Amino acid sequence: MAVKILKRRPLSLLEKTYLPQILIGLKITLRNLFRPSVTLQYPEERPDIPEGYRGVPTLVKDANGREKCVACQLCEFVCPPRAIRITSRELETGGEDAHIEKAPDEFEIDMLRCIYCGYCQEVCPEEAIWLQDVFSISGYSREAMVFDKEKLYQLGGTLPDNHFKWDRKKAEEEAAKRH
Amino acid sequence: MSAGKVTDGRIDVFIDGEKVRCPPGTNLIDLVEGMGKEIPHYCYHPKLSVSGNCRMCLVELGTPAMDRETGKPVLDEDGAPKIMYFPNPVIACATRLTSGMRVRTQSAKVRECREAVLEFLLINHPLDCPICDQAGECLLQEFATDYGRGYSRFIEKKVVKPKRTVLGPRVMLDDERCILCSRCVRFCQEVVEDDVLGFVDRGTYTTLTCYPGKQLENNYSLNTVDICPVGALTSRDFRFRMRVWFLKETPSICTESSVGVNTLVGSREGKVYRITPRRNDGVNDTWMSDSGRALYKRIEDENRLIDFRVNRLPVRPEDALSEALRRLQGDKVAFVGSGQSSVEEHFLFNCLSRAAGSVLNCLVSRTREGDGFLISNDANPNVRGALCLGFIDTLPEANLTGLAEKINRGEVDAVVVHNEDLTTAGIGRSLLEKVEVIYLGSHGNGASETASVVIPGLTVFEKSGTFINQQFRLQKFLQAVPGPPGVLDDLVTISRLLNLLGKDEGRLATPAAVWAVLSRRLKCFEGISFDTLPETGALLDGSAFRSLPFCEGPSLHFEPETGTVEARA
Amino acid sequence: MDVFKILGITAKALVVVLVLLSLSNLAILAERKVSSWIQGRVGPNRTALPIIGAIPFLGAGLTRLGLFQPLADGLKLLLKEDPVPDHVNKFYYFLAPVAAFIPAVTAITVLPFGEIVRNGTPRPIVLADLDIGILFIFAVASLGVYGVILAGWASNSKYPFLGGIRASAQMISYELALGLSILPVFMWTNAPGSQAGLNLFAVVQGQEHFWNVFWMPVSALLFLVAIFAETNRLPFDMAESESELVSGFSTEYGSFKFGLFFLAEYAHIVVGSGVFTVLFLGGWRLPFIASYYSGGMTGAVLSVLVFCAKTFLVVFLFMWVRWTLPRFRYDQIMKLGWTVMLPLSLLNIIGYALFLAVWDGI
Amino acid sequence: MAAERKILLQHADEAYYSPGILNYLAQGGYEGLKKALKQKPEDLRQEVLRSGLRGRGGAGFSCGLKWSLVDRKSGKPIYLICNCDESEPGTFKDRQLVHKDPHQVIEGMMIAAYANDVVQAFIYIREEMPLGAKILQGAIEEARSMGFVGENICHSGFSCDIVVHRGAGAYICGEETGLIESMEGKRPYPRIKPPYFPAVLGLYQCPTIVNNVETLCNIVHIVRLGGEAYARIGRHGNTGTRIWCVSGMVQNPGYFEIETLTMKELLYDLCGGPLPGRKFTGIIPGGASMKILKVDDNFRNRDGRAIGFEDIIIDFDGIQAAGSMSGSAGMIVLDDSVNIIEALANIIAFFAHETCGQCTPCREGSYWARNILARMCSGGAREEDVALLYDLAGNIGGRTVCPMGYSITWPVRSYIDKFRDQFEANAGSNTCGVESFSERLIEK
Repeated sequence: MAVKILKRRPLSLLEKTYLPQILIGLKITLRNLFRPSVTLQYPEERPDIPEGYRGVPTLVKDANGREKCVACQLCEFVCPPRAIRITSRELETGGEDAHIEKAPDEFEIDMLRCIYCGYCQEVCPEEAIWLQDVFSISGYSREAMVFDKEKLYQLGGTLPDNHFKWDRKKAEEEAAKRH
Repeated sequence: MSAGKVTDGRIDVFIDGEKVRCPPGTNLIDLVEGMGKEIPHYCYHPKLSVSGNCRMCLVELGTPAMDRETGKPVLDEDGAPKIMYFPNPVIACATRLTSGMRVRTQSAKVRECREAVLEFLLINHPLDCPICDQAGECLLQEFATDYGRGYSRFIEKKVVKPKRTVLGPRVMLDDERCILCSRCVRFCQEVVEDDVLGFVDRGTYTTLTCYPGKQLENNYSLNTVDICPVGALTSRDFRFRMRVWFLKETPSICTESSVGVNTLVGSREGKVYRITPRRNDGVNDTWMSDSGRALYKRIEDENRLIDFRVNRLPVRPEDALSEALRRLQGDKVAFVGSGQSSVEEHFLFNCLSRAAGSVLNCLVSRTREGDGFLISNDANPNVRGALCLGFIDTLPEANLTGLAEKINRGEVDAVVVHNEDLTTAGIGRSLLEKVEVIYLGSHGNGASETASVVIPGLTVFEKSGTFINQQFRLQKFLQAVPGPPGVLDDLVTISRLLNLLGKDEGRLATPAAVWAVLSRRLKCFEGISFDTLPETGALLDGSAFRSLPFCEGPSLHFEPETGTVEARA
Repeated sequence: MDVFKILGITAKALVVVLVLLSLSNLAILAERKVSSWIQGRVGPNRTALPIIGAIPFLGAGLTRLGLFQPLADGLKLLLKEDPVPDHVNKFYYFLAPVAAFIPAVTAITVLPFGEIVRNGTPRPIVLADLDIGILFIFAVASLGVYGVILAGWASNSKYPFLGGIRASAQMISYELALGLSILPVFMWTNAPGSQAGLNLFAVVQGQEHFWNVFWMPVSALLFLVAIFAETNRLPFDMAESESELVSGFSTEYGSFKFGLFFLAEYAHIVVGSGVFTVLFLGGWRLPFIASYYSGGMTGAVLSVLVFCAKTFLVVFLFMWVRWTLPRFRYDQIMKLGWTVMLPLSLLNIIGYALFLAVWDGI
Repeated sequence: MAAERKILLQHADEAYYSPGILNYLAQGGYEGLKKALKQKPEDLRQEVLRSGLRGRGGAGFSCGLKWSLVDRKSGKPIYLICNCDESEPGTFKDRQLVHKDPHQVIEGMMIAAYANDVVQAFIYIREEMPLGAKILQGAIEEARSMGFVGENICHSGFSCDIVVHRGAGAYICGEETGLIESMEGKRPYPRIKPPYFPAVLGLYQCPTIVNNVETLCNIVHIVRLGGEAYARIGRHGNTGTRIWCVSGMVQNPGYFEIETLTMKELLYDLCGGPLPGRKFTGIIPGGASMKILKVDDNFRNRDGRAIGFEDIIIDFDGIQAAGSMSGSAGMIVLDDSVNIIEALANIIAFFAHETCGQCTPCREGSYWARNILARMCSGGAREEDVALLYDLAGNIGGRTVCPMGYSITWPVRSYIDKFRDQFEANAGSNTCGVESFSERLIEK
């Protein structure tokens, strides 16, 4: 690699005294003194969370309130700090969920480990895990910071989308049965 | 030109321009696989007949042109044999190589064929990968990354088929995922001869099904799951329990019988999730029994021993060992080994018995009727290990009458038992109470209940070692999961006892250390070391024991008279 | 002297010291507020006293200003556990904060902070109107650094030690410039015929019409820079320099002892600002208003207020500079002190002496 | 004016001719068999080779050559199967032969059996031809009672019986290895070649000859006339007569046994030309799976000379030179009233229904092609569909176990090649003019 030596411009006499520069600096800080502060009075004031913000990972349900997660464990696989633990189970046949075969039995995210990277959301084929706008998480014990499925659904809520995967599957199967 | 000329019974063929020598009639897919390359395929399986229906293995094939009149090869201008390529691609799996054949496995046309076949396979394949148990070891996924186009041109509705068909007590079928390769059908017909699977309906509506009124319930049904290239057949035991990419696969040996089926133990974070067969063409090909796959459940059995106990009270390990030592120092000690112990444990146990001046060494036999395939009559995986090491010199018996007599006569006052239940081996509780029992084993039983010293041990999944199977094949198994906390490896326990007895054998706590001694001391193990033992095992000379009336009948690669047989055609 | 006079003087001294301490405390708050404003923050605005804070409007306003914060800070420093590390030299370790604090408070005694006209004669409002006021101040203020050096040495720990060494070196380097920089002021004040001596009141009186800062800007600048250095303020806070030395000389101190250091620093600042005001900013005088304070008590109060206002402006300047400039490197400080400040102050004296000679000659 | 030359159907279409054996005997029936039994089998095979007889089932492979490939050294029994699984759309000649003159088939089979040392012969008759099976069964009984079938035929010492096997109802059973699988009681999945050439590893892994009904009937006449004489009928390489089944938009559809005629002679002279006011647009010459010929095109004859549509000579080579295949001789005529896309959709729907599902390209490709065509017919055609259809069809033929893959490739590609303008005009439009077509095409 070639070394390029940059020549510094020699300081003028005035600059050598530093005084004008100090005055310029003082001017800047003085100007700041009269600017409105940018501090938000948290927790009374909350920031506007922009679209795509990567807050706490949460689990979401579909528009019909069914859990979207199918326990594919890809998030568990991709998670860099290994914060996710999933235990899966096979769903019983029949009933409302006839077309859902697999679901998470337990779904735990260790928020102490989570680095909010969003890989889990990116990798999720069912769009079941979302980093939403919750950003402040606290607890009194390590155990309390391991969020279980219930807590994650509580945080995530329902995300209305137009996938209706299970309904479509059901409709397709019924259409096939008619033949 | 050497091309086309037959020398030493082998022929020259040219794969992508590379000259390869092989016996005539070699299967092209096998040959290419041996070269370290791959011809993608779904329906072909090396241990099944060729059906040639997936069309994934299409290659371009050329043969030297023959003059019809003279029967001589036609030559080019420059004297090389003229190669006639078939106008249509041919399937590699049905191609038996003949002299001078030229194969293109990577040409643009071949690639186009594969892309087309893959696209056809995928149009009706459901997007189940997130929940499919095959994901991660699915040939469809693998080849889709190689030959898939990344998007679908198919905008129509996929064919809907049943998703949860119960084929048998252990196998579940997802019909939508099935690519109709017929491996499972052929396996049932050809390998286990339990012809229960077949296709119904036609075209893309073809569905795999069991014959009405029958079930896929033979003891080898889970092999269909293994050979299914996609996730159509799934094991009901493993189904949806763990994604395969998390599993660490450790080579192991099935302890179900003396066949010594080679296995892979899939575990994650110290928990075993499944056992699958490992290919060994001299033992089990690519198969294993369903019952052998369930053996991992013994790890978490409720009568698993995890405490060191003296007189039924938990103690520290060193106290248990010193208590055991005190009883070993008497001169009326008998040793009951186990046919399930590894070679290394037999060796150390034998050393211990000699050091303690054993009055009697015996082994408990465990026979039942085998199936002539991969389950032999002997349920002990390593009786031959005990024989080779000289722990015993006769075959084990079901009833330890000799030991019972000696106890009755008062010639034995302490018995060291490794993993065996003496109460079911002809020595009743009343008799056992006359002696001090030192029980060393992984699971509790009648013997451990009456034992004065109980030392917990490990299961085959938690330790490493070797077994000698019915063919006198020395096979290695490795530790897949850690044992319960605090439980010592049996090798550690026995070698500590040995050292405590004053027989300083050095640290023999690992199989490798034991083998370093073994290979020097015993002639039949000469030159063998644990680390370099091949994955497929090593055949030992068992001729010294040929006169013994072993109980095994013929099985897949075993004939009682000769030991091994060549693979069945 | 009768007992009452002694009591009176004691009471007066107590009042002045208490006011000084309160002002120091307020300066701490001011520092926090100024820094937050400069940085676009809000600063302390949460601490509230139960009753006063509940007063509508006023309470909320005071709370938002953070006016109760110094109380909370002080209480915290008082009530916190006071750990004493094992490895320290206990006697000097305890002595150091006191040694730092006392000079800072003592210097105020000779500083006039207002004037009262009694019987037509203006008299200074001061605890002790010494003729050698400025010398006293220099003498006492220089003692402050012993606290720092003592703390650095007594802590028996590397960072405080380095902090202490730096403080002493810096003190020596800048003390000269400090002393030389004010000589022109007294040369001016002690014009031929004047009996002012080194009296500070006389300095203020001499600036009746024109502040010294305009007459002798170089002196003012040198003095200002020197007191920055003397008070260990950024960009000269070598003794503390928390980015290199954790907390410098006070690293091993906690709770009340740390509080003393803290208070001493701000007391220093306040007194230093006061001295600057007296020497260069005309004390309590406002330009062109020659005898504004003739009206007895009212005039006296006004003069004190004006003095305080000027002093606080200088205190503000201290803070303003702190949040504007980065810290010098140690070698740069030395270089500045010995190669710039000292020659410049000497030149300044010579130049001023020549100027005065010419002026007087005319 | 061209005319038929009836050899196989010489008597069948006569008035008062019935399929009984007495009628057949009265016309000189079983004389050929008697004559054959006096010759050596090798000589008979030579005779057939000399006659130049080409198989009438579809591929036109030389019958004599086929026989010569039979593995006679294995020591295994040799079987003969008469392939009567006629199910190609547009072909209906075997049905006539079986229904009207079953004894001709039986005689041909017995000659072939004798010539190839066959121990057991079978007739694999299509499930949908119950009457034919019944007639054949009756005819075999008659022949057996007269000593033409069974033990010691005509006191020659040669024994061979015929079993009528009714098919299992799939188009693919007509493919010879599929047929063999079907006869073995399995799904009619065609076998892979190599190694399962029927002549070596056929029925029950024994050497097997599978011949079409019409081919076997021709054997009778080769024996009667002699190979040389037979070879003089028709053109060189296309010997003998052939029964052509003409259906579709002609005035006089039906089957015609002809020697060597041109398109013009067959379609205008024998079939009466197009329906009033219509114009021929395309001809599918050899059954639905063959490539279509567009009437307006220029063609070549087998010498490479450019000819018009009318001059195409209707035999194996003539049609091949014109760019298609004679197949099973089921000629389907389309005129300007026929919507080409609908016609193709109809054909592909048939093949999508009939694909056995063994090989991936044919199984999935036919389903896909059918769906695309159904969309084209019912108004869902996209711009890219023509190219997509053309591409996917090209990925099927030649890459499957049996030639049925071409049944998708050939029609789709030739229709698009020849009538691309119609396909492109349809793209993006709502319909090809056929209402609720997709309902009919989608499998119920």
